[in-house]
Amino acid sequence: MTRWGMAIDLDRCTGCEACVVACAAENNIQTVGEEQAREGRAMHWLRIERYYEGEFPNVRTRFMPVLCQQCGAAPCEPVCPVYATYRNPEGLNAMVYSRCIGTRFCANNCPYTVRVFNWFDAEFPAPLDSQLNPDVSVRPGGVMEKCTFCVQRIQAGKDEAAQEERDVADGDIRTACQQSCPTKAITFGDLEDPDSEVSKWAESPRAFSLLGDLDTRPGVVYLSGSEWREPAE
Amino acid sequence: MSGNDGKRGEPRVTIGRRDFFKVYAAAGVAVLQGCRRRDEEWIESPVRRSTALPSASVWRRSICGQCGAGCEIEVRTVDRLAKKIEGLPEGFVNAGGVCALGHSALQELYHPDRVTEPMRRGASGELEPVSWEEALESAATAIMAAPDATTVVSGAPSGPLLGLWRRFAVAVGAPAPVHWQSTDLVVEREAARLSLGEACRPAYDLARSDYVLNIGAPFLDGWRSAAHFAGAWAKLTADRRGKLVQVEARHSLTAANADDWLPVRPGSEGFLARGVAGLLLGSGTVGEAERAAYETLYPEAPPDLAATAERCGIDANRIERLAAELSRAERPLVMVGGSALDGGNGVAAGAAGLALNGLLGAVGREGGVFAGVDFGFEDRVAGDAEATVPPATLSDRLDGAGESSVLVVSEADPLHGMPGFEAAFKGASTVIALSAFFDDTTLQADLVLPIQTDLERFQAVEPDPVRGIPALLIASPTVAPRGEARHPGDVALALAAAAGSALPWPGFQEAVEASLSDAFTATRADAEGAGALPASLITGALNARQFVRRTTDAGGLVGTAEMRRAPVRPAQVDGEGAPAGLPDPASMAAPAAPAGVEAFTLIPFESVKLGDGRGANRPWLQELPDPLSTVMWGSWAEVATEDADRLGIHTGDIVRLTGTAAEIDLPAIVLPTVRPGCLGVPVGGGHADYGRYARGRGVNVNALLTADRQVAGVGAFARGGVRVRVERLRRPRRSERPVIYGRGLRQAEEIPVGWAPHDGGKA
Amino acid sequence: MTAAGERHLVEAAYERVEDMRAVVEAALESGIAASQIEVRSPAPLEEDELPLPKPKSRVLLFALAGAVLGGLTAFGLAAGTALAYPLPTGGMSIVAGPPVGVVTYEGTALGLILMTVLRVLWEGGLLPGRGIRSGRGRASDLDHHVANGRLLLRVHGLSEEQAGRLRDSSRTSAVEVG
Amino acid sequence: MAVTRPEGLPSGRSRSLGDGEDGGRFGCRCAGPLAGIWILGLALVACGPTQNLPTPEQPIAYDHQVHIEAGLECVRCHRGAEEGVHAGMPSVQACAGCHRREIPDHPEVQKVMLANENREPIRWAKVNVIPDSAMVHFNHRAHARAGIECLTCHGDVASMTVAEPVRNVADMGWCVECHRENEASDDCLACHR
Amino acid sequence: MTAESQPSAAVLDGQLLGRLDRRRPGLLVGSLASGALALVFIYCWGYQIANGIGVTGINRPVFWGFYIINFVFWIGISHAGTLISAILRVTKAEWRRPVTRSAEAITLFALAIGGLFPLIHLGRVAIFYYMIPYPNSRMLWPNFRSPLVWDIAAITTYIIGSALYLFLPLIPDAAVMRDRAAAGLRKRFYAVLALGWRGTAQQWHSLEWGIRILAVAIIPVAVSVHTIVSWDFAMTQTPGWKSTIFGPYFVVGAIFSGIAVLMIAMALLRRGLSLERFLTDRVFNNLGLLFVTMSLVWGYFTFAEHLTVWYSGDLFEKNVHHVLLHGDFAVPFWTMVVVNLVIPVAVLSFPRGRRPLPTALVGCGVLVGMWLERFLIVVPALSTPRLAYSIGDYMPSWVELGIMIGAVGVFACLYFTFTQLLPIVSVWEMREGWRHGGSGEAGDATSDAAATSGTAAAPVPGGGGA
Repeated sequence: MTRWGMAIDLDRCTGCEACVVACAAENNIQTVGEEQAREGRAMHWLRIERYYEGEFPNVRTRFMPVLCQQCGAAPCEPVCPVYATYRNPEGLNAMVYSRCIGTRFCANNCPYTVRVFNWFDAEFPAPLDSQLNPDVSVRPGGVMEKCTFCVQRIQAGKDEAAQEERDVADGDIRTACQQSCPTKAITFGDLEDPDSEVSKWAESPRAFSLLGDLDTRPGVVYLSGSEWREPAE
Repeated sequence: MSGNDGKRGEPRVTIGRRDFFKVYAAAGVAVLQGCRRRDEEWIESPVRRSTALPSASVWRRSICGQCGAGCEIEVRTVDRLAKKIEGLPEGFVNAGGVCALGHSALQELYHPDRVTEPMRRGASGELEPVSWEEALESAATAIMAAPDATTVVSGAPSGPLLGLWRRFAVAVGAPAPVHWQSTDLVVEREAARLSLGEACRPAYDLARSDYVLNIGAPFLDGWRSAAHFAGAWAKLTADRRGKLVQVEARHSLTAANADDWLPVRPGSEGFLARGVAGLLLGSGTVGEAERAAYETLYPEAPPDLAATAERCGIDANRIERLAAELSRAERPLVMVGGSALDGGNGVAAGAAGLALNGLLGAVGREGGVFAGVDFGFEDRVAGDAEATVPPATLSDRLDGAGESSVLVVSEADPLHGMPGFEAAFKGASTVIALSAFFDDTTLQADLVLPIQTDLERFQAVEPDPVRGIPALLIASPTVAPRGEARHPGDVALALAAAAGSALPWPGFQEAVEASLSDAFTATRADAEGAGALPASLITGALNARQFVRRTTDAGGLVGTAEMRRAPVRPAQVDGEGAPAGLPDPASMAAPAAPAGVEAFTLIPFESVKLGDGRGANRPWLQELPDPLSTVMWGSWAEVATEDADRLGIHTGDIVRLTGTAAEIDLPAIVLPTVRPGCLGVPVGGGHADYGRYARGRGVNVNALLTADRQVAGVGAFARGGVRVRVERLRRPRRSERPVIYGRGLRQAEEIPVGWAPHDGGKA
Repeated sequence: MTAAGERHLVEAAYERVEDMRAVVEAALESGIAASQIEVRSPAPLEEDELPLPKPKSRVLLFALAGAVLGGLTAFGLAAGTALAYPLPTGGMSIVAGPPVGVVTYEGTALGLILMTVLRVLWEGGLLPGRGIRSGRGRASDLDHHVANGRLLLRVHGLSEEQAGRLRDSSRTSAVEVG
Repeated sequence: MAVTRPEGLPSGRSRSLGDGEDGGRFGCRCAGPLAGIWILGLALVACGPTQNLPTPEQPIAYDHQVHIEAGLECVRCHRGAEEGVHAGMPSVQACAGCHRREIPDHPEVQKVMLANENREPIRWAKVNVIPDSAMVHFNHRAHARAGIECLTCHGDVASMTVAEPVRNVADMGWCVECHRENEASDDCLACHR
Repeated sequence: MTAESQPSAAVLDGQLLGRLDRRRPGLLVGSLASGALALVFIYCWGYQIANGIGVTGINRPVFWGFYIINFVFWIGISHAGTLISAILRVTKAEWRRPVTRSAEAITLFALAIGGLFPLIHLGRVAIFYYMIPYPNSRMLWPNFRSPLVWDIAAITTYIIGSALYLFLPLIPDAAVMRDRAAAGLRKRFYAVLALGWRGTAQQWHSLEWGIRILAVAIIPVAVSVHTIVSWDFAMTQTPGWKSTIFGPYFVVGAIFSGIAVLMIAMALLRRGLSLERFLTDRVFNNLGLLFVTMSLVWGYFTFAEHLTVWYSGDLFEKNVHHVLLHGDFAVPFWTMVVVNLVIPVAVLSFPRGRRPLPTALVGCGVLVGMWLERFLIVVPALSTPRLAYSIGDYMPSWVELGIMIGAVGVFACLYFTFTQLLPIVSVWEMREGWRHGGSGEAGDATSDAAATSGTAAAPVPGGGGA
């Protein structure tokens, strides 16, 4: 069995946000414009949370990429009345756009606040739409969406492997954010495979789950060691 | 065929979908059961045959031209349309990384407001479409009328294209072109010349260092090559091996990631370098040769700790600790750049910073600083044409050009980026702009020549020498050009031809190939002679033609690792006309005293969002939250918590910044990471047009700068050290509120923060 | 009683129950069966107000049957369909007890309510196509008396003689006789 | 290996196009008391008007049968049908390339030649349509790999002149049934994403 | 109750029928005016459907806004009728007789509107039917684990039950209207509604059984409805929502707001239709006592809810608690406490406060307070998510306000129209009460009320049917 997972090394994340743009480019995420963004309706599937610790001049900044945690016990799933979001056999927290009726219940119940909603139909004035990824649907208004772990790349990777009559190897499938990261702070793969890179990262003593005490069993593992990065005294 | 076939890229699809869903929603279910969208019913067969399967992804290599770094990228194309940019894993500079700006090149390519046909200002004063022939002819006429009053401005990074412009200038009889680049790059080159003995952009071996003192260089923000430095930084800090100490007035992204950040008083960076040098010299860890060399450069005694701490506004013990750690480190490295070089004393500060490397024995040492080297293809293409001149000379050039002056601007927006340029610009009788967009300069131009964007171009780039290895990267276009856009190099050649002084090549690609061919021949003739390439690069090629073919197919030339230039030692130490010493920042006057409590030091900076303003026309980047302030769509002013409390400013309030030249109003963002008395404002906002996403968005902070403030010793504007008055205007109106992504961050300071990185359970 | 020739209907409206009671008692004494007597009232009458047999109702029984039926339907819907058409849930339970319980609960209540109302309408002859046997429940010219708060006595299937007698006896106390 | 038509599937049903409901067939499959009430009540309401699958009018009356008889194979023109995600349409150049030699004077062929001369694409009407609103990403080569033949979905195009739809490819129930019977993935993400 | 009231039964009957017969231009004006307001509702909803759900002010993280607030609010209002009238019927409270009909009508209309709000709230309302379990070609079923599907089950049951519970006792009255109406459209309308009711002993007997069973059955349904509505919140992980107390808390709140709207409606009906003889001061007194009791129970629940959060020390819960009690939402919070607890207790504890006008005014305040309560449940919890980075705010748009106000118009329009067409006081139940002498409401009437009613009572039309 496969359980797709991701590990993010916070010690390597510089907050450069290349992943955020890569994600938007890969997944046809609409830009909502200044007015809508002001209302809090920006649609990034991946955000870099920034927190400060300490006070000037000994202030320390921490960055934390937050995306859908692809929970093993996802709070968003049971509340959807139409099964538009569910847990797929490969451990993805699936989001089926064509099934979604837009109750937004899932988003309310997401402890990570990572779900975003299409308040309006996406607008890609020509020829910006030439860039749209044909493997990803453009979501209509009224539909919830979120990070899919680049499911189109997962499917394409499996298809490619099947075409070549082999198994999917670790590293075959890379998410857009992972691929763009200049510091290689993100790795992606099968958590069930003990030899995969992501499994090894996940076993690091620095590994932790975001809001782990909720026991949502995230598929995203964070790595952070703090001693070196403590504020100067 | 499946129902999904078809060209999703066609413009009408999206519009159709939108309308469809409106109808869908309004009409209800029953009506819809039988009806389908018209667009879904059609599939267009391609005209041209293709080897690729329909809708299959084809990856094409290209070179990112969003900045001068020269990152190698792969472009995913489907049915001849570019879909996605990824870093080439074996990329020479970037090793697989791409920055936010690089990704957004797709939106530059497919921007709905691109200029795709030549335009000329007609009798009505409006720009009207004309044919290329007409456009070139009128441009040539204007240039021929006053060749020596013609000023060429090119924003191309150093490399063959810039060389071509130099050659162009010679051909048409114009003076040497102005190379449009940001101040700190000009200053860096001069500082390296003074301190390292060669006018170059130093190569820093960050990855193998174990302690980096970085004076101002925002290398994680986008300075030189963000992708390269991010990878190097990751290696530096991997397993907590090395440490990065950032000395910078502003809390940049690099400072945010540094292990230690010294918020130095702006303009005193060089003083700090001198102070640290003093501590090092006093620590007894400096070798005699290094000490002697340093004292040759700086005969005067460095300032003592107390003076340094006072002048720099930093705790003495932090400076002391810094010096101690530097002297303890095995492979320390000192970098300079960014805002440290932006001020009037930038050259002195940069030289003082780089000189520390000598003191630490870091010059030419593994994990130290090296000379940035290149193959010199710019000069090969330029021939014996004069070198370019720095940007600050532009105004003088235009003012001195007289009545019928002609300005040829290619890939640059001086009207936006150059303070106080308007007056000089108005003096130009003809402005010819080569641009893909109506940026501020193009908007005022008399003739607009549409040029190709990165992905449509034949690329021949000498990458930024961040690796200390010379390279020439070549790539073919990945997609067909939009409309009638042409390569700027081709335009230059066509312009020269139209002006009756044709250059020997029909196009830019041929020019590059000719220079490669020349290099081959020269190397064959004399492997040690001037203009020769390293012999190893040409082995295996029988003749010049084969060498050119092989090089273009291979995507360029890359020098081998051992070719890395031997350590450069300060020219002065070698005794070749040793000067009396470097300009000592310690001896320079401190920045002007505050004119009042509300006088702040302005720190313009390039955010990862918009870069120098180039990214402002991309919706992805506009909507990208700045990683530190989390602001989207627009400009902002970073105000220190302490100052904000004093002035009664809250996040989002509209503040007015008054400089000597102008005043600008923009929203304030109160941050605990700003040095009190400083004010960070991103550049790149406030475009007059530049497409629908940039138009009128934010403010142009360059308006606060004045042309007369220049960095001593080089022809570049001093962007740093400008003093402005700050006053709170009002609570923002609804439409003025800054678009803050992390809206809760302010409240998070008032109520218990919900999350801290270490309270999570184990995975 | 039915086939023996023409049968007559006597109607009489009364202001008060007491007036009607005397007539009904007299009619019963005269051999008219209780089943021939129909009383229409503007409000429910107490059991002992008229010497007539108490009507029977099985509403409760049907209500309970409805509850069972509704509960089963809802249970089948919530649990059965999910089992018949399992969706991929990645290891999460396809049928969970408490939610099925909630739906079953509501289904039970709905079934009960629907069956109750249906049975009430059935018993009252209020469903379309179902009138009360032997013409009872038909509109009468004297119905407006009921609407205005009076009582209406209708005696069905009388012979001409019985009808005449009843009319005579009614005239004294009735508001109107038809 | 080849799985052409799953057993028990009614063929050539008349169905409404689009995202339609199918109460009738469900009733056949699951005619228990379970859903009886709902079939009567809700399915009828939700059921759209039933109509025949229309054969769209094409800009050029392309004759499949003639081409197949002339010895061409499906993948000659629909190059991606077995190896690609999308089957695709032949380029105008490809059509013109052959027809420069073969019957260039045929009136329908002339249309192709004209399009080639003008460098204009031909707008073919889609025959088998999955509406965009379904957000389905059909992968031809995955189905070819599994041995599903073209005619399972497209019918016997080789014997058609202008291609006609024989099966509502937008009927998700049909897709799911076939997937389940062949033990292909019934995960939503296999198609919807 | 008293001896001298007995003979007046017929008179009272006449009075009541007279009230019903009289044409009331006021009602017509009311219908039209509120109908105009209902057009606002329709326009706003249409605008939203045409342009997208984004025309609202909801955003991330406040994904639920006015629509869900109003949904809970209206469902709460709906408890005015069915539950209260069922309880009164089951307990055989005689003073229920004039109240039940108007209360049940409130239930039905409030429920119809409340049930619309989740649909208005949907991002893609055109495919709302995906939530309904019905056989379909996709072989997909709704997710029965979702509280929203429970909502559908519960609200469907409740709205059907309430409609039938209103309809069943209405049949005899429809027959009265039918038999008194002149031939024509009006008569045919009532004839359809009366289903051929004649008032035979069997019919009455079955009807009484039916009402009795329905009254018992509807109480647990009503309780379950608002419990399930509360579970929309309580079943989540969201801090501020995850509370075991929510079920009973919502039910109490619902009854509380239900009584409030009932008090207002009755005060208006009493004045507007001159029903002083029937909706007597005693009715208001009794309802007032119930009202103040619910206020106290509500206050107790509120206190318990916040005490447990405050005491728990749970970081995320306390964040929500903080913004509620001291932060951005402090003003609405303390307003709510005042109008829901302080004022009702202060006013209704005294007999003088339990008269029509003060109770109605208190009711208005409680309506505002209970709306605020729902607002304070939905918005603060959502705007204060766990990851502080995403903390947000919420400001409704004109569309949401339009729909909210328009919904009141729809309700008023339906209610006025109902009042105009059908007896808002159950005629047969009043008659039953007078017959048994059990309901002495008329006897309690003050002498001046009797005097005014005397003039109004004089003409008793014989009904057009004769």
